This record gives sequence, C-alpha cells and structure tokens, in this order.
Amino acid sequence: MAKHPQKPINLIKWFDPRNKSLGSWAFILNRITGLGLTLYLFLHLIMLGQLAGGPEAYDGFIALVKNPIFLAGELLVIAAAFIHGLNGIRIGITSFGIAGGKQKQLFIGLMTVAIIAIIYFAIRMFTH
Amino acid sequence: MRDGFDVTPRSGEGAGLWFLKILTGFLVIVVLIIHLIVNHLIVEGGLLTYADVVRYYQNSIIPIMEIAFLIFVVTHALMGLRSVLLDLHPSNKVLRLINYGLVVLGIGSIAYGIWLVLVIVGRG
Amino acid sequence: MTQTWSITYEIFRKKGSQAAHYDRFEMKVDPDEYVLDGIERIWAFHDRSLVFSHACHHSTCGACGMVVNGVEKLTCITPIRSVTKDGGVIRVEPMRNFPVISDLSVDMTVFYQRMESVGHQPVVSIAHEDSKGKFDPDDDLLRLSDCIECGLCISACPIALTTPAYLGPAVLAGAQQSGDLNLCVLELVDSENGAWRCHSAYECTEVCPSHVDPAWRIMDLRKKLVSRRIKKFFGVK
Amino acid sequence: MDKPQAIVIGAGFTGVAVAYDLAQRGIKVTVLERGPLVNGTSGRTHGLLHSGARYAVDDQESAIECIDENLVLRKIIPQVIEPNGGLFIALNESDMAYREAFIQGCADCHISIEELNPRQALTLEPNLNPKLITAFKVPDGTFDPLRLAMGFAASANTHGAEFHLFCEVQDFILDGMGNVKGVKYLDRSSNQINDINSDIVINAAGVWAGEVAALAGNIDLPIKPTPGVMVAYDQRLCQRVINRLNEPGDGDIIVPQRKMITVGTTSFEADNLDYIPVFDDQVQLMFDRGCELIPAIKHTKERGAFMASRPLLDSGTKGRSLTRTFKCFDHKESDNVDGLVTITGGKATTMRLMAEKTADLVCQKLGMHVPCQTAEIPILSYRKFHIAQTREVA
Repeated sequence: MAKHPQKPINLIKWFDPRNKSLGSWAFILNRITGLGLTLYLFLHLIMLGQLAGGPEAYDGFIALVKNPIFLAGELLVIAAAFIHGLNGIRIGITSFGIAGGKQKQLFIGLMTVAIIAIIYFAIRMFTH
Repeated sequence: MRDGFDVTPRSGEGAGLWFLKILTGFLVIVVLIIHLIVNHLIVEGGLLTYADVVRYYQNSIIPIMEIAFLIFVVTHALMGLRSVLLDLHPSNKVLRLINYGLVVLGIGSIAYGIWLVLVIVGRG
Repeated sequence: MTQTWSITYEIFRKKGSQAAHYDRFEMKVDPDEYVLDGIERIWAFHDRSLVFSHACHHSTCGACGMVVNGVEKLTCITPIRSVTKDGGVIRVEPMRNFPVISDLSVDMTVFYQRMESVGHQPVVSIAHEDSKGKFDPDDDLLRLSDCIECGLCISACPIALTTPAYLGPAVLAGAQQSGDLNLCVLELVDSENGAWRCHSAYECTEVCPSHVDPAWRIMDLRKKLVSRRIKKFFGVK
Repeated sequence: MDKPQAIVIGAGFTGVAVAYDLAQRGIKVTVLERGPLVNGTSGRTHGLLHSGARYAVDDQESAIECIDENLVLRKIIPQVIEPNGGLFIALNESDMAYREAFIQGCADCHISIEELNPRQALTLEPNLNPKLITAFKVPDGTFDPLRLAMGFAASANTHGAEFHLFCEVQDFILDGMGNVKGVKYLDRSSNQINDINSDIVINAAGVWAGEVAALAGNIDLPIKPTPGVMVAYDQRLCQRVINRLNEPGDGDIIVPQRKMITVGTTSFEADNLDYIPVFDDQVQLMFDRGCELIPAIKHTKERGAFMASRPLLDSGTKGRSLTRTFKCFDHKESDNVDGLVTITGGKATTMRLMAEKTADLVCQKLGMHVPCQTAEIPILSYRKFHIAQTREVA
C-alpha cells in the first residue's frame, strides 16, 4: 500500500476553474466573494470608527468615498454580496435536501438575478 | 491513521458549526433586506451626513437591528474564514490558535461595534 | 458508418521513483470506440510496459477511472468522439487524490477500507432509494448497488484535493445508503472529515458514471445527522 | 517446517480461486499477474451465474458443475451476486422443438425449473417480447466480475497469499532436468526483473495458458481461444436473466446488472489474444437478437461494447460445441516437466470447483493431506483485498 500523497498545499488549484462544472464555479465564486466580503467587513468597521470622531471626521470621510475609485470598490462589494448571498440561498436550500437535482438551474437563475441587481446598482451609483 | 481514517478528535467542521453558518447566513440576508429597504426607501436621501446617521439611530429599533446584523455577519464571516483555513489542513496546535484568534477577533469586533452604536445613540 | 480519425494519446507515465512524463502515441481510431479501447491497443501493439487498470469494459466494475483531458471519466464507456475531434489529442492521467502505483493505475486500498467502514451495501433491494428520495415500486428482488467504487468522485472533489483525510463523496454516499447509522459510522461521518466538510461544488455528481448522485446523498446524510441531533437534544429516542 | 511455496500465474477467476484454496490449505502463495485483477477474459464476462440450464442438453457434465457451484457461490459470496433467477423463453416453433430436450436435460442435471405461461412470464418481466409462447424459470444469477475475484483474493490475503499485480512472467527457472523451480518476472510498475523460487507453479493464465506453458519447454495445450462480443445497454429492462430457449447461439442471452443490461454473445476464433477488436457487425447482431427477446432495447442507448475470449478446451470440434468444462494438467505426467500444473477451461461459475481440483492435485504432488474447505467458509468482503507491498513506502 503506497502512502497517500501529502502534496504541498496548492492554493492556485482551488481557484482553477478549468474543466470544472458549474458547481465548482459556484464554489470558487463563493470562496472568493466570501474572503473579499470578510476583508471588507473589517475595513468597513474600521472606517465607521470615524463616526466616533464626530461630524467633521465622518463627513470628510463620506466626501472621500464619493470619488469614482471608491464607488467602483463599493460596487464590487455590492456585487460580491449579491453573488455570495444568492449562492448562499442555493447552498442553504440544497443542503436541506431541497432541489438538489436542480442545483444547476438554481445557480443559473440566482446568478441571473445577481447580475441584474448588480447592473441596476451600477447604473444607479454612477448616474447619481 | 486507523484504517485510512484520521480520527484525532478535534472540532473541525461539525453539525453545530455548519448549522450555525447556514442560520446566520440566512439571518444576514433577512436583516440586509430590511436594512436596504429602510436605508433607501424609508430614509429620504440616504445616510450621507453625520447628522443623518445620528438622527437615524434615534429610532430604538435601529440600533438593535444594526447590532444583530453585526453579530450575524461577524459570526458568519469568521466561520467561513475558518472553513477556508481548515482546507489548508492545519495541525491541531495551529487549529487551536486559529480558534482562539477567531473568537477573540469576533468578540472584539462585536464589542467595538456595540460601543460605536452606543456612542452614536448617545450623541442624539 | 465506420469512420477513421487520427488522434494523439498523451499518456501520463511514471515508474517507481522516476520522474513523471507524458508519452505521445499517434493512433488511427474509430471515433465510436471507447477511450479504453485505444489505451488497450497502445499496450498491445506499441508499449507493453504501460500500466493501467481495467476489468469489465462495461461500467460495472469501476476499475478504469482516469482523468481524460482534465475530466474524470470511466474510460470503458467514454466514446472517443465525446472527448476529442479528428486530429485532436486525448490526454490521459491517473485519478487525482489517490496514490499512483504506476502510470495510470492508482491504489484504492484506503478508499476501499473507508467504504467498508461506513457499511456501504454492495447488494440492495431493487426498490432502492434514488436521488430524488423516492423508492421504485415493487418486490423483494435484489440488485448490485449503483456505486461501483470507481473513485471518480473523489478525484474530482475540490475538498479531497485539499486533504486526503476527507472521507470523500463516495464514502459519505455509502454511509447515507448504509441505512443504519451506528455509532462507529457516526463517529466517522459526523466529524471534521465527514459530511460537514463538503462545500457543495457538486463535482462528484457531475462525474459519477453510475447514477449515484453523491452530492444529493451527502446533503441527505446531513439532514439525517441534524435530525438525529435534534431528537437527541429533546430526548427522543 | 517451512510452508511450501506455490506461484500462481494469472489473477483471473481461476487464479484467485486457486490462490485462496491453496493458501487456505496452508501453502505459501504468490500470485503473479501481468495486469490488474481480472483484466482479461474473467473481467470481461457479462456476469452470468450459470444455473447450468444452458448446457443441460449438450454438455451435461458442465451443467451439473454449474448448478452445484451456483448454489455454493450463492452461499459463500452473496455480496457480489444478484440472485434473481432467470427465464428461458420460446418465441417460435424451432424454440418449442427444443422444449422437450430442455425439460429432460434439466431433470437429468437436477436443475429445478418451472414452466410459466406467457401471462405469468410477462407479469414477472413486462418488457419481454409479448409474442413469447412459453417460459421456464431457472436459478440463474448475475455477479460483478471484479468484485467476485476481489472477494476470493481478499480471503486469500488473510491466509497470507500475496498478489503481485502488473508483474509479467518472463521465463521459468529450470533445474538441470527441465523441471520448474521458479519464475522470473518483470514488475511493470517499477521496470525491475525479479526471481522467485517455488515448489510448485500453477499456470492459471486462461487463454494465455498455452503461451505460458510453452516457456517451460515443448508443451502443447489443447486450448481454443473463442472470443465473443457483448453489448451493454443503458437501462435495466429486466430483473432476471433472459435466455433464448434453443441451442446455444449468438445473442441468446440478456443479463441484467446494476442499472443496465448486457446482451451476449458471439463465438468465433481469434489469433491475437492481447487485443481483440469489437466488430460493428457483431454489435449490430447483438442488438437485433436482443430486440427479439426484449423489444424495448430498440429505444435504449448503447452503454459499452466489449470482447472477451473464452479459454475453451479443444475436443477436436469447432466453435460452440467445444466443452465448457475444465481440465487440470500435471505436466509431469503429460510432458515430463515437474513442478508445473496448468488449470484451464471452465466457467466463472465453476471457479471454486476448478480451484478445489487443482489444489487437490497440488497437495497430492506436495504430499500434503489437507481437505478442501472453500465450499463451506464464507468469502470475505472484496474491500479487504490489497496488493502486495513490494514497493518502498515513500
């Protein structure tokens, strides 16, 4: 009996969608957006700390985030939230044994919703 | 390894954690929807100034909702992070460190958030 | 009806401690032949040192699982037409997440031990539970179970890729089908490397050549485990 | 005293069963197989556990062996068997003409059969050709070829037998008198040539037994490799084995397994045994003949097509009339080469019996007096099988 290969951890392989089915795309997307949102969560908490600094600090901060680079960043966060959230719904309900056979259709449907929502928010943000 | 199984007893993934992750994920979505409705439909013009934010927090429902939201999001995010870290197969020792780290980080950020909310409410 | 295609097989080779490499074999094939037929011809006429596993040639034994052009396939029922085109390449590699014995053969010993330990039933009633959770109607006849223990699902699983300790889809599906979740089985599947490790990528179901739908079974197993816990919590036996 | 060392060449059904029987009787067994388990004829069977009824008219010796062993295998290794029985169905007058001989043959061979009228048969198997005239229920079954072999190999393992897979025999080691003293083999997984000494070598190489025996000298075995095609379809259209009630012929059987069915088979003679191509016209023939038994095959997708070569014994006649029974050769007696025994012929169903007779001969040659127990002891789970640890563990 040969030993199990204890390969060095190859992080890239997690995110390699070649030859993979839709489910893996969902898995990869979920991981990336999840990690991204976690990062954002803590940045966001730190930035909201400006509120404790009183009106000047906060309003100055809001003026800063009005610039297009921050807006684009914010859009990314919204996109990630929609993808992660809607995909989460899919995982949640299939995990309880509901619609397991329809997970692909579910994924396509929910991601369509996500894309529409993202476009809607993009237009809203950049036209205001 | 016993017959191909790694049976070192440690709380890696488990039913409780998994259930909690699904549950908090669901709650985040629910609260987020309420949050979006309140922010964009009920409050006119959004929360773009300090004064707006302080006024917004005068309604007693709001701070409770925001704190709940914070708890759900932080729990969900840190458990998700832990799942990702577990896939790097940490040793028992490293996993214990990760567990402590995440608990401290979680409690810390929730405490910080509550403090922040109370500060804002106090400014009203 | 018979066509002839010129294709190139690129075969993963590894002997003992030598470094791995790929050998190329240019072949004339009928596109309706199966990938395994070509591999067997390479062995019979071109290179007698090629090591590969196969037995039944009709998808009942699960010996000939390999990675064909990056995707897990049971090569005895995979027509050449479905994986390449005339003038194209078929790259054949051993399954991932298993120790390689040599060339295209992998060692399934640990996997078999796990299947044994979770009590997977090799023979089931004809009225067996399918992936929609339904039973076929009818009598007391028996048949061999769907899972042919080919290992394709474990090769395709992104979590099995991260750790060999993860039991893997086939084993968890085996536990779900074993019916009686006794304490030994519970210890294995209700744990870090068991049912809770799955991240719903559904690759297992995607590559399964044999109607098992392991992903559905893992989800169903979770449902069983949770309801057990709830019952236990409320003291219901 | 050290255990005597036996080498079994070939890990087909015969090889694994011989290995188990010998190991069980206290002999140290090493199995050398040039490929994986059952990669040749054994693996590529449609998996019919014969009731013997197929041979009850033409080859009663085989038929009796089959029914006896059928019952033994059901008892000792149920974990790889679909025990659902089978039907012989008659579709025309020619089939009906065979009926009397069939009933008589089954009675002679103590195979229990039950005649069903068409309505009863269609209740059991709704997909049968509704034009059937009569049907007989027989105790056929289906087995999983790889797992059947693995089960025997696993049991052999627990008695200390070692399985060296991907190890191709290159030559025999002879003493000065031309007697076999061991084997030289190539381990294909590491490209190394190794020697192993033995007290006895059992040649269980099936259709390749002639080639193997020839390595030991001028030995001629009467084996006629007789390939046949089988085609698998993607749906389980019957729960029982469906046979044509007639003389054995092409495409006269449909074997259900898991969620598919396999139609077999043809019979011709081949030259190159290492690769026998699947011929389109034979696949078409299986389809046509299969549709006669179960018309719904017309709407079913082909799942796989494969070819296997039976190691039939040549009794001087051609094709299907070759005998299905087996023969054990002591080359001391036939060719004055000691230390080598060949077992060949037979059916998967009779594998245990073949091993019993071979092991009897081997024990007699080694001067051992140990009875065979394989008919009584249950076979272990096939998942307990493991290959020999010859490789360095990294």
